[in-house]
Amino acid sequence: MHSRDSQLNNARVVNHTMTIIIWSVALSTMLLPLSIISDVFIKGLAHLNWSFLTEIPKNSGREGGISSLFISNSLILIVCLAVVIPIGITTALYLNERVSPNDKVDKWIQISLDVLAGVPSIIFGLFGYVFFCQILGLGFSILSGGLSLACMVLPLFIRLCENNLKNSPASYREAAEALNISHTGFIIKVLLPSVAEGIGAAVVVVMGRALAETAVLIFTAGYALRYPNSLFDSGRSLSIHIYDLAMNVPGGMPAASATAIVLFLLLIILNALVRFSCRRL
Amino acid sequence: MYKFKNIIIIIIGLTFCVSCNNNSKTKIELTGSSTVAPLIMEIGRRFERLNPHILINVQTGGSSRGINDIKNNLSNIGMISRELKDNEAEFTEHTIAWDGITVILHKENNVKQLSHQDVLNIFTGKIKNWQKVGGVNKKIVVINKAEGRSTLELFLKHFGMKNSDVEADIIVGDNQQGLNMVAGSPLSIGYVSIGAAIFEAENGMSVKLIDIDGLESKLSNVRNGTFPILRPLNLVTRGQTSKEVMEFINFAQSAAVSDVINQHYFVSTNANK
Amino acid sequence: MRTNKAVELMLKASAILVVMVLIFIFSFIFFKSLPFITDNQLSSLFVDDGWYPTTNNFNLFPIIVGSISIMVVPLLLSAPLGILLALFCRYYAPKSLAKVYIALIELLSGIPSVVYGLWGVLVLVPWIGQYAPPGASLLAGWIIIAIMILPLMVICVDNQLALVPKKWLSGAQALSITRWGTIWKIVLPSCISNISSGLILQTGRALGETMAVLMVCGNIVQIPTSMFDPIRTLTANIALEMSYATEMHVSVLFMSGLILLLMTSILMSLAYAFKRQPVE
Amino acid sequence: MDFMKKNIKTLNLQEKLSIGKKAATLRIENLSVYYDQQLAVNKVTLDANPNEILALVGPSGCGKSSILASINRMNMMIDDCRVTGRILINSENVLTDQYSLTKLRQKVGMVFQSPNPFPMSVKDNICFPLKDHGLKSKKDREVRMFDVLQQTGLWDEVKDRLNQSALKLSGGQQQRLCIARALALKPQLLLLDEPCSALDPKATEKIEILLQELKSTVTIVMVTHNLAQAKRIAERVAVCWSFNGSGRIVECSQTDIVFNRPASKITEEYFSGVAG
Repeated sequence: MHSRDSQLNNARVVNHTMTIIIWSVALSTMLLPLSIISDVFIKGLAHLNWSFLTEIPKNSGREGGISSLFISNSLILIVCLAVVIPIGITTALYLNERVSPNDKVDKWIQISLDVLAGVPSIIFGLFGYVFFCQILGLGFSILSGGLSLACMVLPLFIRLCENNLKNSPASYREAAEALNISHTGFIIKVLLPSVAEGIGAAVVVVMGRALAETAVLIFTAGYALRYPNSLFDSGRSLSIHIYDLAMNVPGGMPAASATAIVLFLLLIILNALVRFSCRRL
Repeated sequence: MYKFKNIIIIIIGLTFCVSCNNNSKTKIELTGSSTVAPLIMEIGRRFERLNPHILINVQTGGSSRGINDIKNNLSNIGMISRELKDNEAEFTEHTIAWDGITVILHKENNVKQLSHQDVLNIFTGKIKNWQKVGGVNKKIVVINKAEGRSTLELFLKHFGMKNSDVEADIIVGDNQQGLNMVAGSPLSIGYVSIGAAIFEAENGMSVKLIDIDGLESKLSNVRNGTFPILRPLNLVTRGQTSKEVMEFINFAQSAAVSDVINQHYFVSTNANK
Repeated sequence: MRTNKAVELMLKASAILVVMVLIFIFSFIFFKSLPFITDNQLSSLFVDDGWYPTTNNFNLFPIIVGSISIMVVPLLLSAPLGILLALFCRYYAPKSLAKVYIALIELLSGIPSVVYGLWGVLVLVPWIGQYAPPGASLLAGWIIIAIMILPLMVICVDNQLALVPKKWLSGAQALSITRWGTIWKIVLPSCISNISSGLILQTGRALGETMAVLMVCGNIVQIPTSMFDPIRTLTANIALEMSYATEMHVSVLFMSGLILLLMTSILMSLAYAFKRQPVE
Repeated sequence: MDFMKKNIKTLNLQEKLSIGKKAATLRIENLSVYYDQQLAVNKVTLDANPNEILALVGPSGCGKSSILASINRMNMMIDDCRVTGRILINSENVLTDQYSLTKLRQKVGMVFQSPNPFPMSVKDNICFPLKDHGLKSKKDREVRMFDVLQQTGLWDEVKDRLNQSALKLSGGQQQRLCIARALALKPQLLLLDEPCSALDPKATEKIEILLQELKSTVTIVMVTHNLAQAKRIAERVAVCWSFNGSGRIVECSQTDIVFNRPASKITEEYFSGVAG
């Protein structure tokens, strides 16, 4: 009997120590990234005031605000999402619903999507620079910036949507099959609503990736600081503003940190907004 | 599902109305060196206020991109921080300002000044310890610039070195990254545009400019041309240019913008005349 | 199910559009690097003495070694940490704390790499520089990449843990197996293969990191002998020189893009090898 | 709820009552089912008369669910499944390609083991399939919804929760909703795959009473492993047994014959465990 008891409390001891290890690791590893964020917050907070959000940048960004950048950045994001969401979801449906079951081709599509998701963003910048700016003649504009960004995040979005579609319960498909529901009706009324929350999360991930992107937009969307008055005008995104202030403009650090804080808050708000609206679908 | 649909309709409507009012303003596209871009952006803003019907779009990306974009006529004016090379004869250059290249050290580095030969030996690795040039007994950290940058070319030409001779510990891209790197390592030595260096030194960044052969690194020496390493900041065009483009170039060379040029710690051309 | 031709055509059309974009991008990279491939033999990538593009010596080998070495340690560092943090969120933290923790992790994964790079230059590099100048080094790259891919690792492991059937956990609880016993014996063995495939995919993303690496690694073209040696990765090389490159130099940079693609697909096939269907 | 009252008055009683055409007759002739070359059902012959409940009983793994799934070609969804033999509904063989899947699935409704309502409101769960099948007018759909909910005894329980999500209903209510959803398409044959195995006794009893009422309008084939249930509500019982991996029908006749004077020895042994 003795050995069994000791074996039992041995498991208890291991369990106890593991709990301590996991708790300490979880809290301590968060210290470093949080110290980075707080460092940025301290530097940027002094520079952050209401006028920072309402005025346009002055003296190449050192003073003034970033209001015009909100407009151009959101336009870039809208162009990107307007392309990525419809095409992403329909392609994910094509792959998941095995519309034309040709396994070899589908396998190759999935592999190339994964490889493309790993391609460094600077190559998408150059691709956009040559294809959208030169060949399609869109020049340095919000449109070519948004489209190149779309090419970059599309593979990631398709893979995320596909995983979500796979997790949709099989019982819905069985019921629809038995009731002889049309494939379109099944997709629109049953399949998509059941994975709406997952797709919402995918949209949030893609938006986060698009907002954090610098290399792509440098070559395509350009650097203009003023309000864009059409999609063919060049516009600067928040992350490029941070990059430019930090890398090219002497004395740009406080403004860069303030812009970084605004970008964080934007990420948090967008995250909550999309999650909330998809849950209520 | 219903709410989702009308959100999308609103967004599409918004983008459509924004994209269609492609107004009649003429646009001038400038691309090129990241040193010149901030200056031209400010000049462009002032020019737009005086000529509301013209839009000035400025993009950075480096001197060679400035040249390439004009070749593929993606832009009207190229910005380069160097003279035109001999194989770029098809372009015409218009100098708007002068900039010097100065050697910078960390603020606490007690070395006061260096000779031309000292700098050469440090960068080619012959001198490895600060003690040899009157500093503390520690290893020197050499910061060099990436291939293709005009600052690198001028620096090498002035000191008669080839890039392969330089034994660098860190290689940086833009000026600002060089400044940050020197400010971050007390034993480092690097070289950047004098304008950016003076601005940062005065705004509390722990960097200091060093005099070479007793010649002080300050703007007055750049202005009177005695500063050893000088480079023109050029606007470059190809073939005949439109009226608006010439208007902008003349404006950029005029005295009306010399305050902006001084604000960026460059030396405006008409000050020399 | 009754299929509707128009809708199927639409799905097929968008899939074809995506395939065209894929082909466009792959062929764009390939054609841009063609001048280099046809001009000198590929061996010059490894034979030339040093990387001095303006004088046409294109030895990329030290830079490739730089890219590989920058990726290995963060994988070994962030993978176990990622697993531990994901386990913490799912099995150890109370519900409210877990929600806040995951939200924080998602926020961290959204931070632009410029912010990490800046912190690196202003805080990390000087700190390392005190002990082993020059400061900007492979070690700095490891730390920055580890911090950047940790949130992604946690999210990917968390997704796998979500797939573990609930009935196994309640079964283990019924037999009053300790929490760690359940995790170690039941949860992890069932999804360890998918977790490792996910982790390798995330490392692929670290391979593509440009901005932060450019700022902290020193960008010296050399094969690192110690972790304090500065190195240059393929992505930093492209970012540093692409906008200043002329013809042949441009096509060599695209060649390095092609090499990056090759490395990513090797990682991808490694990840696919581990991937197994989750046990129902 | 007033719009419902308004519609009832305008509808003549007769039209409201006639739920679907005549109940179907089912005849299965030496049906064999192969899963990836593995024989699961071995030459089964079986028939179900109109307006009666046929119970398919037998131990798990004897292929009774495969037989049921072959009737409305549901096992077609499984990749490497092959079916031979004939299944005649109203003396038309449904296993041929000429017999369109649309026609088959309109004639044959199916209810699964665990309730699987769509992730929509209770009302949509019934109206959406009707709309999808082309029943254009909203009023007709609501009338038919009212009919089937009343018929399945759900109307009183859900009439003020029509727009709430169906997933919020109890297990028994969800299963009856699935039955109502199948009935809304006016099938002539209703297949149930162990409908009550996931439900509590009270909900099971409600379903059993409902099935007996439905006999008047539709033929029912039910797979169950609950022998007492088969004894209670089925007119005829088919006993299924597995012989080295493939299922065969051992006996099929009236309930009291099968339970009291079983012809085959296997049935006797299998039922001997039944407490009566």
